[in-house]
Amino acid sequence: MADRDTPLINNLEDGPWPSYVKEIKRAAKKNAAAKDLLGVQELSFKDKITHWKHGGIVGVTGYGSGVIGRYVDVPEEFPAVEMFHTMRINMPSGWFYTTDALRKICDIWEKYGSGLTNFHGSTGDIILLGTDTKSLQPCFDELTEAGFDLGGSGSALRTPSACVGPARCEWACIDTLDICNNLTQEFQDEMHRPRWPYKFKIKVSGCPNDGVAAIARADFTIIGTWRDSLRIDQDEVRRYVKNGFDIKGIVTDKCPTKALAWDEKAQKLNLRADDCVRCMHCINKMCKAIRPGLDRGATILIGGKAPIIKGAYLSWVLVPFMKMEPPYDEAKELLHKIWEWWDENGRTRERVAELIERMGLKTFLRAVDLKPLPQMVYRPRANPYVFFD
Amino acid sequence: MADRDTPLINNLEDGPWPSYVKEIKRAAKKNAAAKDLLGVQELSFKDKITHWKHGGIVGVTGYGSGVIGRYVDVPEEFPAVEMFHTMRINMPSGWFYTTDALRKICDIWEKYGSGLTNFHGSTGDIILLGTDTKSLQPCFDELTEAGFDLGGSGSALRTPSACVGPARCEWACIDTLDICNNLTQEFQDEMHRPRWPYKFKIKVSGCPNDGVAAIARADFTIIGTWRDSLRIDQDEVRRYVKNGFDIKGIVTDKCPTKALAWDEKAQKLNLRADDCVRCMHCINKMCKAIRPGLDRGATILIGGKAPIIKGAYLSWVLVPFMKMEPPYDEAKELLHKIWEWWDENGRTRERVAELIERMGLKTFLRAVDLKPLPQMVYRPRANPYVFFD
Amino acid sequence: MGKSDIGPPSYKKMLPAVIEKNYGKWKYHEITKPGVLRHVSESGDEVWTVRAGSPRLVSIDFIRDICDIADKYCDGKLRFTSRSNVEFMTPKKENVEPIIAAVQKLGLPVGGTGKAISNIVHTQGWAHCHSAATDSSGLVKAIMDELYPYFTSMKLPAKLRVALACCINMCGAVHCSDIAIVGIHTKPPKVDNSKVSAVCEIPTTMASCPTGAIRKNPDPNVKGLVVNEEKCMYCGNCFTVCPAMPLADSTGDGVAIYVGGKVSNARHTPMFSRLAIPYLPNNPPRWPEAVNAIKNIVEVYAKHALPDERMGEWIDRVGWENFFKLTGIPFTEYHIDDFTHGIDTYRTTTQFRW
Amino acid sequence: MGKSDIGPPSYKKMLPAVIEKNYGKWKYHEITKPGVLRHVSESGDEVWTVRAGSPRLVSIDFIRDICDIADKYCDGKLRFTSRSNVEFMTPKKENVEPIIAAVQKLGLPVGGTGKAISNIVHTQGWAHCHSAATDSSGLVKAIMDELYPYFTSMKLPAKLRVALACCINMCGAVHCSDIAIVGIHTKPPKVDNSKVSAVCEIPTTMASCPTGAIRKNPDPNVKGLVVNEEKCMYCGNCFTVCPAMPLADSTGDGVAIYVGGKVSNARHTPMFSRLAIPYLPNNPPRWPEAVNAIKNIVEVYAKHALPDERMGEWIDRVGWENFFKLTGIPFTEYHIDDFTHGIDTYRTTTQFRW
Ligand code: SRM
Ligand code: SRM
Ligand code: SRM
Ligand code: SRM
Ligand code: SF4
Ligand code: SF4
Ligand code: SF4
Ligand code: SF4
Ligand code: SF4
Ligand code: SF4
Ligand code: SF4
Ligand code: SF4
Repeated sequence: MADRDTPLINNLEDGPWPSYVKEIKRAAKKNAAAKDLLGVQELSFKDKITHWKHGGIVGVTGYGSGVIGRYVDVPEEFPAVEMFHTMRINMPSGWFYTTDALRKICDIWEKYGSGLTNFHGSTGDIILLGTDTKSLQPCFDELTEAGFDLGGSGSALRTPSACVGPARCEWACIDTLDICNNLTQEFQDEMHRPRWPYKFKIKVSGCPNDGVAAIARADFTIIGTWRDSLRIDQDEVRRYVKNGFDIKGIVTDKCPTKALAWDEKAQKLNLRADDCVRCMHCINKMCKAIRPGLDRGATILIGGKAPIIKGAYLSWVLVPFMKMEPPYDEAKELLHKIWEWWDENGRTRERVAELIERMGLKTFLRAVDLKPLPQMVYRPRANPYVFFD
Repeated sequence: MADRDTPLINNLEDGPWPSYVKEIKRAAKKNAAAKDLLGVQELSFKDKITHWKHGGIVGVTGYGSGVIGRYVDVPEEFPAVEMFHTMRINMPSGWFYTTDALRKICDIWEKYGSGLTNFHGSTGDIILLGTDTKSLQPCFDELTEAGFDLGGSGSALRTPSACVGPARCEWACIDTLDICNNLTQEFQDEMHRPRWPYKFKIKVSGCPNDGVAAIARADFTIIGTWRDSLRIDQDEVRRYVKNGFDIKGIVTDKCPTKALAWDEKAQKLNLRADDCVRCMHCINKMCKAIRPGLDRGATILIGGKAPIIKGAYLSWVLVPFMKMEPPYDEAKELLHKIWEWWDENGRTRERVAELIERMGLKTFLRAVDLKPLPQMVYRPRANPYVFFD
Repeated sequence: MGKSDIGPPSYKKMLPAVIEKNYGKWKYHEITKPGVLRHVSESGDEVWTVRAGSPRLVSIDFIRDICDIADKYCDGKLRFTSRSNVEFMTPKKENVEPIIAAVQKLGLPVGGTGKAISNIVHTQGWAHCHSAATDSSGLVKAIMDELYPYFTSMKLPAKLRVALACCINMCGAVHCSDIAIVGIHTKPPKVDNSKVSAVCEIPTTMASCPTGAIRKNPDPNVKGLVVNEEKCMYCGNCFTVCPAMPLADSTGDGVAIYVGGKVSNARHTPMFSRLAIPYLPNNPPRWPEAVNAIKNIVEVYAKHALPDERMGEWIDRVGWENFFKLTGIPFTEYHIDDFTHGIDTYRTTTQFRW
Repeated sequence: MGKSDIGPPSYKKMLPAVIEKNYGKWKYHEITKPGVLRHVSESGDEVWTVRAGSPRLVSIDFIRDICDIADKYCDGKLRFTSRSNVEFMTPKKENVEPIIAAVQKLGLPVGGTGKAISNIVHTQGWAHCHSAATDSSGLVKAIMDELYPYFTSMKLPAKLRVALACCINMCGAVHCSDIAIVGIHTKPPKVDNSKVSAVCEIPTTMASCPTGAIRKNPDPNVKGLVVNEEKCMYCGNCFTVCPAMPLADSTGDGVAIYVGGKVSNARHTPMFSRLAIPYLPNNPPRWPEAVNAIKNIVEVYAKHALPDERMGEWIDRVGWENFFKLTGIPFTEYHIDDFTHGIDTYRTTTQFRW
């Protein structure tokens, strides 16, 4: 198909932001499926509807997940994308790569697929975008030879992800990359063989800034934090102030609990450590002077997810503080308890948060052997409908 | 029954707070039912359960409400309270009385009832506590002769109430007493002849301090407010400050929208009038210097109620601003529309807030001809489950 | 048959002269001492108010007593407040002390203004209601005897509104009080099937249960109902519509304490009271467990809250974690909301105190 | 058959040397200019990062291009961020400008750091998903062409996170973004009863509907389903489980815009995004209605928010009344939540702005 046939999408080659249409065209030069994808895109732009159909079940031997089947609804017109499955390839923690590894993936995908990809899918996988059923197995075999494996899909554990953490961030309170990698390796079976009521996601952020949005989109949210006082270097504080930094306007006024006060006379930043809720703001604003404490671990939260079916959930505090040291047995045990309870009680397509809502947090806490704590709630109940037993 | 027979309740004759037991005993001197009530109280203190049974339907001719039937469950032991009904007498707005009026009620109640009473019941009525079925009608007849009528009960309009308002409060933005009296007179039929799905309450507070807790316990909540800027007398402000009043700590820091700022240099209290949400705090703290604005009316809110059945509700903003001038036609029309919709759609024992929740605020707003406004909500929806039509 | 639908007498006939004259013209007020208000009008007039506590459940002789005071000092007019206190009003400053003396002679406290605990809004209890899970006037008396000094002084950080309801129907504005005391059942209703079909409407009764715990008796020989006890949270709604399902229980009934509610819009928006103590036993005549628990909460609040901070605003600032820590009240699974909107109370942030 | 369950390669093999050496030892950082970070270690080492925008949907040649840069300046290592940007890291300050030049030569912008609009988290759209109610890469391109200057500079009050999902399944953290663009259907599914019984499980399909809008076809001759159109809010959940119920519609499909969400715990707790604009039409290739609406919201925010105020924090301060007033967006009944927890959003106070 020649360029002149896609006037609508061609329009998107212009403009300052890098153009995905150009990218498809680059791939289209070498690959028929990529070329047909241009046509399908153009058709959708014209019709204003999608032209993809539900995927059937396709995959590689021994796996129940990692591949999303996809078929075009106008195969006569676009035979090269009659099948256009994606493969989800589990990225290394923190999305670090050697160029060697990347080039290997490119070469394999040039051989077996459309040559199009997402770096990365929004769960975190490398998305290899578009191939046919027969190419899946050989492509997979070569990928594993190159050291890569499939990620999750379907009613399984999904590919865990982690922020850059200790690799390049001074605020990481936990080793996000190691936790992510360790849990991923531990739960290969849970990821590759769907057997749960629905999907389950784990994400790891090194601090409450939550660089992988774990609280919004992970069923099991691990966020680094500390239990002692944050560390203040008063000399550095004074340096900030001397340089004209509006410490009151930018920092102390914005502390959510007003735990900080700048003593102008003593030229000292005072902290009521008990009232610090570790929001990160003062640290974010004065990273040379204020740093997280040293007694570090993670807050574990449960239940984050998108709106389908009962509405979106942000994760809820489950364990205010958990030490996070390899081999992370406490976290793993907790995961096993959660999965067991969910597997036993969950309905089809019921995420763990929805099940907790349906059966009650109390029931859930008992099932996973956790004590109720005020940190789990913003506030106690207002209604008098208490079940005593 | 002699004093020695009620050791448990006798204990409550001691202590600094005035004793209701002493009051019952005062009445018991003249009245057998009051005397038996002492015994019933003692029995309940012993058994730790109530000894009253469900009331049957009792009342006065032509009325379906105003009387609560009550029977003791041990009539053999306490025959004088076999029947112990209460009569709810509609108080004058603001609970103002002449001693003449009060004495008349006392005399009538001495004749027909136990001589015990609540000034007042928590809806606001005078509660005449304890009489038998045959006394109801003559008692009622004498009360109406004296200028008093029954209040509401059952699935009817309940006795409206109002704070002291313009009678003795400088902050009243509406004539609470007149509104309350006018609506009560207008809706006598709705009050005395239950025909709705459930009860319906109206309360009127003169300002957002909400002295009758209208927002928590009235289906139709009328709260005085103003649309222009609050009035600041800068001279008086300066006087406060000169006298050592911590205007920053007590007032400006506590303004919920930080609409106020004290300019130390100019010795002036600055207001961003658009940001004042009329919370009353600054006025409460400096009533000589700050007063409500002059373009006055009411915010109408809907749905406040106690927990049964779906949980407690605080009233929701329905009409941000309504001018309140006699004969209050706009409010009355709105009430009629609400009642009509509720009457048509409500299930038995379904308060109007519960119905709105079940059918949707949108449906309700359409039914009562009100436009959706951002003032009605704290925030728009987060979920994407929008019904378009 | 006499008159009908005459409605209440007009308030206009009931107003003291100084009030009638200055109606809507008040300019400012001050609290000259606990229980005494001075309102000044734009006309220059002033009215003095003396506020007296009342047990609410009173005899007609009590009413006559206060009428005597009003006749003597207030031109035969008086009023009650929305919290059942009595207010004596006079334009004459010199009447204030005599009124106070007369009130105190009756054994009534003067106070309840400003940063005080005013009268407890309450309900019928064992004195009149079939639904009561605790007593009302008795428990109120026991509490107010202890909190008395807070009524007659103004030494709290802010107003502290206490309310009591003898069952979860929560007559009164109980659910939005600084401290709410609520009578609760903790045992399911005992169905009296011999009466059910006679005195209750079966479908209405089944429908009344918020949790769907009530079913037709599965035994075809028994005409009646059964309660799935696991699903029952003792709300008593079935009993309201069906007398054959009483919940009252000597050992199971008791009180729960909720805190931090308010209705005024001052500073913080209105708030519901929230569960502090799930259950304390009924222990008449003095309910020591409940009274001590309440006193403790008041004292911890008085010690820690900043000026003008209502109970709920204080807790908002220091966090519920600290409320439980400072009061020593244990946090239990009962505190976690599992009713319809429960999940909205779950903490969706890493912000909390240890 | 080859290997199985080997999992991802270890990140350890992928780290640049300076990162391996200073792992966990970083002390502080600064943003030296848009898109350039300098992290300093306790060891005294430093690492410079250049962040480049990417369209995410790329060819393998794109990957090879960036690998070339990494090979030249970064010892053959690079990383991607959680928002699909590419990061080139080097311990050598002198490499920074050459990297920037090389990146720009590829047509990629450098930026996305600090008080900027970073890359739009997005999804498959018409390029791959059967569920899409709008396109994703195309709409993102149209938006980012307009918002480009906010990517390459740091002139906003705070970070502004934009995310886009092509249907309300909301792949991505869309529901907690400063600005969320969501593809929506506005017409009920068209049931293809000729296929239903062949390709769908009838009970599962009926159960999938959150509002219970799906019933068995009442006509005994038709084996299939009907949708009660009044009860349908076009969520597409039925389509997910039953391909015979497509919702895609040329004129009905479009986008909604939600604003004010965040996930970080900095200052304000995490918040959901909330409905700003219920519906804008699909108008490819440039979606002018949606793009202009987003630009307007960004500009109003940029003008009115205080420093360090995220979108939601700004709205929190000025009130939603003002958000609608300042942006000129009409408030409609669609904005009022009528789903399960809707009533928790209704205003229970007299506090509001006119
Ligand atoms: C007499 C009464 C109205 C009536 O019609 O009866 C009344 C009268 C006054 N109230 Fe009130 N309020 C009265 C019930 C209420 C209620 C309702 C209730 O308690 O159930 C509230 C809402 C309480 C709540 O939020 O839970 C109420 C919230 C206020 C406030 C706001 C306090 C706050 O900061 O939240 C003020 C302002 C203040 O005190 O600074 C106020 C102020 C006042 C002033 C100063 C108004 C004035 O200028 O005259 C009056 C005397 C105050 C005092 O007692 O210190 N009044 N006031 C009520 C007295 C009840 C009593 O016997 O104690
Ligand atoms: C007398 C009074 C309590 C008091 O001692 O002050 C009272 C007493 C009763 N209330 Fe009430 N309610 C009283 C004010 C209230 C209030 C407060 C108010 O009106 O401001 C409320 C909370 C506001 C509200 O309506 O939501 C209230 C909420 C209830 C409820 C729960 C209604 C709900 O929708 O949640 C019930 C249960 C019912 O209606 O079945 C109830 C039911 C009852 C019944 C009729 C018991 C029953 O189930 O049939 C009580 C009769 C007691 C008796 O034997 O005398 N009462 N009730 C109050 C009326 C006196 C008066 O007329 O002045
Ligand atoms: C590289 C990355 C982590 C990763 O593993 O990939 C990252 C890196 C940094 N983040 Fe972030 N954040 C990254 C995603 C996030 C996310 C998640 C997201 O965007 O989906 C969030 C939550 C956003 C939200 O709330 O919606 C996030 C919230 C923050 C915050 C809190 C901002 C706030 O005030 O709410 C900071 C602190 C700050 O910037 O002052 C921060 C600060 C930082 C610092 C300064 C941390 C450090 O010391 O190195 C890093 C460079 C900042 C910069 O870009 O200006 N990072 N950061 C992610 C870059 C994404 C991108 O390409 O733009
Ligand atoms: C590829 C990806 C979008 C992207 O372009 O980045 C994606 C694509 C699909 N998602 Fe997703 N989801 C993707 C990340 C997400 C995320 C974000 C995340 O994981 O952090 C979410 C929100 C978080 C969550 O899980 O709640 C997400 C929430 C959903 C949902 C709603 C689930 C819910 O419980 O609310 C569905 C619907 C479903 O499962 O039936 C869904 C379903 C789908 C399906 C499988 C469509 C379907 O109904 O079968 C999409 C296949 C598209 C295709 O043709 O390729 N996808 N999906 C993301 C996975 C890439 C990767 O592996 O890296
Ligand atoms: S989440 Fe925290 S630790 Fe992780 S990259 Fe962001 S700021 Fe650093
Ligand atoms: S981290 Fe947040 S809560 Fe703690 S002191 Fe700093 S600004 Fe305050
Ligand atoms: S509610 Fe307002 S107007 Fe009414 S008495 Fe209280 S302060 Fe005065
Ligand atoms: S009334 Fe309330 S909101 Fe208005 S200026 Fe005063 S303190 Fe602020
Ligand atoms: S609260 Fe319950 S027990 Fe008390 S009076 Fe009201 S209905 Fe009766
Ligand atoms: S007490 Fe309440 S929950 Fe229990 S059976 Fe009766 S109505 Fe149902
Ligand atoms: S958001 Fe919807 S349409 Fe877009 S990729 Fe996810 S499931 Fe598909
Ligand atoms: S689109 Fe959603 S609401 Fe409509 S029928 Fe399907 S599942 Fe039900």
